[in-house]
Amino acid sequence: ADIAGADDIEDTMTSADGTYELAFITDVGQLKDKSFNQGTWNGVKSYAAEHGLSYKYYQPANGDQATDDDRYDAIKAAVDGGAKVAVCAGYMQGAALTKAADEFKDTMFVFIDGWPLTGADGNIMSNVAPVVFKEEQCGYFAGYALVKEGFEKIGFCGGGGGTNPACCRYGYGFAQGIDAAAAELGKTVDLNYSWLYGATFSASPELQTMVNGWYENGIEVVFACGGPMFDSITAAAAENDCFVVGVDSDQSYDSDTVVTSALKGVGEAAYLAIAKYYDGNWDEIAGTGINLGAAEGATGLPTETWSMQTYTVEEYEDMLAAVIAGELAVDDNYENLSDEALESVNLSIVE
Amino acid sequence: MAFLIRQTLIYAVPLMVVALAGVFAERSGIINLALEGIMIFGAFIGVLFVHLVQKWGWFEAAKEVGNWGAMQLFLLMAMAVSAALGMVFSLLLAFAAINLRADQTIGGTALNLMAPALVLFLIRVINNQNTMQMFKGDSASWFMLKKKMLGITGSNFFIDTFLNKVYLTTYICVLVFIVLSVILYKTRFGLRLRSCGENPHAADSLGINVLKMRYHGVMISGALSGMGGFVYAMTTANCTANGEVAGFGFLALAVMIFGNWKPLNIAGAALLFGLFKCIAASYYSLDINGDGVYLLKEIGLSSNFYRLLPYLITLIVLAFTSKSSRAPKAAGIPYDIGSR
Amino acid sequence: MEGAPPYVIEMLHITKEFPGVRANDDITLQLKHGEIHALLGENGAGKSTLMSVLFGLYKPEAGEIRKDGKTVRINDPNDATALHIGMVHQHFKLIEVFSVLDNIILGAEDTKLGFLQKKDARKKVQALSERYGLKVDLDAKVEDITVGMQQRVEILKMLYRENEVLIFDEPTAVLTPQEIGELMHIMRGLTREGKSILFISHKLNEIMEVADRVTVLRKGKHIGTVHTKETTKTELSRMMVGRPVQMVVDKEPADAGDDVLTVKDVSVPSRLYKRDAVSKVNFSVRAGEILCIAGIDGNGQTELIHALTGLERPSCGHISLCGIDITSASIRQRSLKGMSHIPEDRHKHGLVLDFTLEQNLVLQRYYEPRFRNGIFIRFDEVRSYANALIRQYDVRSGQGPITPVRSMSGGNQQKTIIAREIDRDLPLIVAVQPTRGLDVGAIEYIHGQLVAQRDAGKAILLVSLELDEVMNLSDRILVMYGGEIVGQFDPAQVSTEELGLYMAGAKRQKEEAWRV
Amino acid sequence: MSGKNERNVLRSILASLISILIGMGMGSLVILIVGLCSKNLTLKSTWEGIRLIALGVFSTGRNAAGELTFGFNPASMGNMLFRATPIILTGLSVGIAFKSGLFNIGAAGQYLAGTCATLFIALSIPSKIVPAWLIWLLAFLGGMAAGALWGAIPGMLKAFLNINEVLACIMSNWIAANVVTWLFDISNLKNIVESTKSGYIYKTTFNGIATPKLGLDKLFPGSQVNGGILIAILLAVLMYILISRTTLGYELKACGANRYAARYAGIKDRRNMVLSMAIAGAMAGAAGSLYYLSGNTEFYWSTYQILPAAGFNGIPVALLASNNPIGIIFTGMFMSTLSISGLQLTNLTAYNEYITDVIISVIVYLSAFSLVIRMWLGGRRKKAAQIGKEDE
Ligand SMILES: Nc1ncnc2c1ncn2[C@@H]1O[C@H](COP(=O)(O)OP(=O)(O)OP(=O)(O)O)[C@@H](O)[C@H]1O
Ligand SMILES: Nc1ncnc2c1ncn2[C@@H]1O[C@H](COP(=O)(O)OP(=O)(O)OP(=O)(O)O)[C@@H](O)[C@H]1O
Ligand SMILES: [Mg+2]
Ligand SMILES: [Mg+2]
Repeated sequence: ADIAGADDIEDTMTSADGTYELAFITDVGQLKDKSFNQGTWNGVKSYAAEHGLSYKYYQPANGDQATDDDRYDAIKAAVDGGAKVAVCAGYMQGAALTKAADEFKDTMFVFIDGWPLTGADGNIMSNVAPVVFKEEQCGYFAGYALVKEGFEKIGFCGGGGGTNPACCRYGYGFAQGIDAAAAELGKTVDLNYSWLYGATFSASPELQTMVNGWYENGIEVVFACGGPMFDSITAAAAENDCFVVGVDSDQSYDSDTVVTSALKGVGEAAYLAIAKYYDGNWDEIAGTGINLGAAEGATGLPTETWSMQTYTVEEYEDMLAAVIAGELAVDDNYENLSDEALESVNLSIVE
Repeated sequence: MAFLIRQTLIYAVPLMVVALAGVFAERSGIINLALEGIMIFGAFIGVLFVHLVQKWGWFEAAKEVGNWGAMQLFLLMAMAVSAALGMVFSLLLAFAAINLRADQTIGGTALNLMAPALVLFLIRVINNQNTMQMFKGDSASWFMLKKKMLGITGSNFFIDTFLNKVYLTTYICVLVFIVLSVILYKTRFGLRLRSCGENPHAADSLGINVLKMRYHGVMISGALSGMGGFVYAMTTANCTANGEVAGFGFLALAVMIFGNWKPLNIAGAALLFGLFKCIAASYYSLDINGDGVYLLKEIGLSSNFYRLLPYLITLIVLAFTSKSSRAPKAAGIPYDIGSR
Repeated sequence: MEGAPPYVIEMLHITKEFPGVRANDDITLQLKHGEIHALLGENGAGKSTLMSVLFGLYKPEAGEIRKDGKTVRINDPNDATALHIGMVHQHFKLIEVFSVLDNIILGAEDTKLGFLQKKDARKKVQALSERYGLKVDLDAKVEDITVGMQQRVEILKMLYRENEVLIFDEPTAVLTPQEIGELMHIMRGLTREGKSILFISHKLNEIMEVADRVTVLRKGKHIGTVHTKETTKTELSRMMVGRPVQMVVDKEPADAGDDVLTVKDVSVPSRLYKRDAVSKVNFSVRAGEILCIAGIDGNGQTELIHALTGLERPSCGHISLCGIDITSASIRQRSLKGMSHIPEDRHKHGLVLDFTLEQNLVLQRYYEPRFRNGIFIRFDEVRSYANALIRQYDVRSGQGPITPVRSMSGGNQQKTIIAREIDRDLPLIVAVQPTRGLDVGAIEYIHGQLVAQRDAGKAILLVSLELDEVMNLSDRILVMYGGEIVGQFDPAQVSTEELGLYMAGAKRQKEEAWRV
Repeated sequence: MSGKNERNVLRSILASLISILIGMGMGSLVILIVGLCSKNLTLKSTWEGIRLIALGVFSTGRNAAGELTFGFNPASMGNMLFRATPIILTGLSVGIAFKSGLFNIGAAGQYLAGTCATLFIALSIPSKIVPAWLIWLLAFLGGMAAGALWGAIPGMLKAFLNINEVLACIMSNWIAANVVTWLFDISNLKNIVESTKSGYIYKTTFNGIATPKLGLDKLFPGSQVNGGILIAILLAVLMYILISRTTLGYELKACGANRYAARYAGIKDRRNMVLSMAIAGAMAGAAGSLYYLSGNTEFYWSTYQILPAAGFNGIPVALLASNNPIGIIFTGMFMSTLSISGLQLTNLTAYNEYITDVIISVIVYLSAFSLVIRMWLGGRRKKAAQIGKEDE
């Protein structure tokens, strides 16, 4: 599936009968965030385009202040609108999706960044296929690569206010990768670690000013880990001729400041899940869903587009192989993040 | 320090021009509560213009070869377009307030409601989401001036603060601000405009066309706030429009009153507000003395505190100055030719 | 002026109507070169309207205007200025926060590339001010200068525009006697320099003193034009009012009782200047008498009344009502203790224009037990009370008690206030200019009511700017000048001329002479 | 005798209806223009958009043939009532202040103050110890009190320091937004352990607190409606009685219509100004309180850069009703009907809900010169009125 090129598929389509088979629903994020939501959406669109299906995007009311009820209403609207498969992106869908999936048993739901949901009868619902990723892996790759590349002052700006598990895993993996590389090189790396101004994932002048201050004070590269926050961070980076690490999708197309991106195959996952339904293989992912990582090709770094000078593709591929083989395990329990645990990192948490 | 000044200017400049926009309207006798709405609209227009022009590829070649002069021209065009459309949008207020003698506060409120609604509706139709961005790249790499572009290699306080990592918009706005202030005080047009905001009956009896002057006042106000909106979006929000300007229009209103409707005071007030905005966002990494000591971080106050400070200070200052503060006397009162 | 046509301005058969009023009805007025021509008439006779027509502020329904014998069209003030016609309005048209110079040049600015050329203008104005003896401070703000100087600014505005025909709409109403004298002097100077002047007034003395000819208007109609040398004041006043004047109110001599209101050493700070508007005033009002405070507007009467009625705080002194100290009592307390107040500004203080007639009639007593039931207003009581007052005081309106007061005529609005205040039946009535702007019928009615209240034993404190009213109504007169009381008189033993001298500050009694 | 009054009311209603019609017309026009300009949108979908604007609350989705269907939709109807609750109350807030001559553009801040107090009370008092109904009551009253306090501040600034209330309200809005963020930031009510949210405060159901449904859920199954709407209507009626039947109402209106005359008549104009803003604030506080006490709504606490729309929606609601509390019940419901239409529009067509905000803003714009419209109506009726007068 050519998901990367899916940006050229129209976002709006009008079906002849006013119903739409494939539905996409976001939680609070923006559709065109150039990463998580857009990537997932591209997966949905690709499948629809290739198979001639109708598709529609439903945004819950109240924008980035949408509540469970708003999300439920959006899902219900999608079902009423004839959705056979509804892809719900974002872990905040949990409560709304639990209610909706229990009510609309004939619709299949793909829950990106989700977990198995229990219905009113106490059983795990089989019309929900949760998809999770091992974000700590790609975070680790990115952090490791940066230090090997020679960066010594690094920043991390995460979305979700520090409570979004996916972002937390990204951040924790990132810190571990930095620590590992720094230890190898025998140096200490500064890491500014912040959830500030990211609660809604949106870009904001405050965020731009803050990161600007970081760069001004010597930070060379910042991991923009939260959808539209990317815009504020690349703007600050471009101002200071500094660098950014993208998230979820390969964001090197969106800004020249991107050294690399921590990839997580959301589009591929959506495409895959929809395909399972139409190929009659839904049972394979029903209920329990899938946890995708490097082994499945769902996490990694885009080596064709990265702009590493020192760190080589071979080095990266060796590490990737080690992770796939299980020789290198990245801890995913982000509660363990602390300055003490990271020996070669000078961690300052900004709040 | 250089960072602090640059960043303060970034916040202060839109506040300054938009507060001046308020001055032009009120000095002509129309309270322009719609500054916020017009800013939102202007920001949208400017960003849309940049987006479309990029899409059409007009400046593609120039960008490829790094012709920064052409980029500045592009920026100026966007400023002009947002000013022009801001002016057009403000005609809605002018028509209601001047021709129909409507309640100006309510008319302004209507525009404040209308601008985000219209803008968000259109952005959603165009873009399928609630924000509109540049077609490609970011504002800094397209429009920001850096010293190496200007062929400057040295480094000193002046260069680092005023010639590096700056936007042309800042200087254009300062220039416009000065020119318009001079016009307000030193020209026939300015004298007549001010007379309409103070005593339209007197102006009328001296053969000054009050309605026309008020139209001019509101239109200048609309152009300035439209431009200010775009400058805000461009410099602080990476050239994105999303149906809001974080209350900058209302803050500009406060700046105007704070500055007692006088340009010089307004410039000062805008700088003060800009400083607080900047501190609130980046107090953690502000190296004020340039000695690597982050004073504000050491104090350890919550960023919430710095964020609400400008509003609180406005109220406190207003409480002390309300006696001596003087709005143009006729501002807000519809002028009825029949009543002369 | 040989060879020139005899008239610089001719207004022929001018008719101007407002909704419901024919303000000017076929009026003809001719102004000779170099003359001072007075326009005389009662309030509302149409004088200002006629001048506004000449100045292009109103378009007449019929009639013709000629300048130097040629028919001209004057559609707006610009046309008038182009014809060198200038006007000093009844209410000055000045921008208070502008400097004097800016005010003078506004609308006739000299510019280079749009920039003001104030240096040249300043020279020109200075020359004018010397030539005509108009002393002004060009850099002062208008809000900081005296009314007399403001008027000089208005005159300079006309001269700066090289106007030949100068219109003065009631220029003396706001001036002190000295300033009036100065103005007369200036006006004569202006005519000597070849200017022609139209001068509106309803004060006969001034007209006799300064004007060459007088045109008299009454109720919008042209009554006649006469030379001042060939007429008398009595004749003029007959023309003006339409019947022999001497509006004397029938009343018995007063039978004054105890002091109701006592004012001791009261001073009130001025809002505009850093001095006292009222300084150390002493007097008392007794039951069964009408005490009148006379004086030219702006001599502290307004501030004194505000202090007595509680709208402002005196800076020192004591006020007592029926023996109780009310110096720092609230307005409501004063009202409860026996003071009713007919305010000077009926639109600002006296009425809630957007309320109905009945709501306004209970404005001072809605809280009384009679009109409420717990926290609820008893609308039936309000209605029947309003109907009773309307009948008793003959208040006329479109829809009776539910008429919006805004839509009522000025006279009936004032009657509403009179009814409300008198019906409260309180020992003291403070009445400030109760007949301002009213026609003769309404004036007679209100005067009658006040005398009846006096006869019923009420104490009445009357403030009036009209000497006739003062002489007719009062039992005792106090004259206020410069914030002080400068004399006390018995109306039967003093002439208006004598009073005028005191009002103008030319004479002053020793305080012991009258202080009780 | 009261014919005149009835005519005035009729004229106000007619003027409002005309504003609404023009507003809807403008909305339809925008849809038409967008439809014609966009190659993705067919004329059919444009027509659907226009029909949904007018009848969205009765939309029942699409039938098998893909045609829009209309009928009684209990869920939409109930949600309409649910959404009407806060805007009726903020409408009252704005309307009461208008009656006393003040423009309360600070309803948003008062709403936040009410929200904050309510949530703190509802979530901090353990329902294991204190009965839930008592907590509910305390939270509701606490919300109103906080709103009243927040409203009284600009009232006092205006009364005693003569600071323009519009400006004071705007500042107090942003201060409220920041203070509320700060308070929740340091509180432990943040919605972390629920693990499906970030940046939200617990729903009040977390502590077992929710406004009773009072059977409305049976009437409108599938909707979020609860007893709050009845409380809002009750408060509107109380406000109507306060304004038009009591001495306090008389005083407030007098102060509003002519502050100087009120003072001349011994009415404490300053006290009334503060009181009126406090009452207005209490209404806005009640709006926030009832919205979040419904139990199923979550409050996004990091609100420092966004003010709640409900606060500003009160302005058109009040203006459209000429500040009449009873009228506000209906205009509030009309506004929420519009927002339901907007949702249907988003879900059923390629248009989005912001068009309804455009319509609302057009209506506000028109109400700025509603006097002109009313006069125009009056002009047309003058002849009839004159004939009527002769009869009297
Ligand atoms: N703009 C207006 N609209 C309606 N009626 C008006 C207007 N201006 C004046 N009038 C009416 O026209 C009549 C003449 O008014 P005008 O002002 O000319 O009187 P005046 O002689 O100048 O009186 P005064 O001595 O009080 O100044 C009055 O009945 C007045 O009510
Ligand atoms: N300056 C003005 N502007 C507008 N309308 C005016 C003006 N002056 C008077 N009117 C209107 O003209 C009408 C007549 O007013 P006026 O006060 O002259 O009544 P009146 O017949 O003299 O009654 P009264 O004897 O009670 O004073 C009223 O309807 C009033 O509203
Ligand atoms: Mg006059
Ligand atoms: Mg009259």
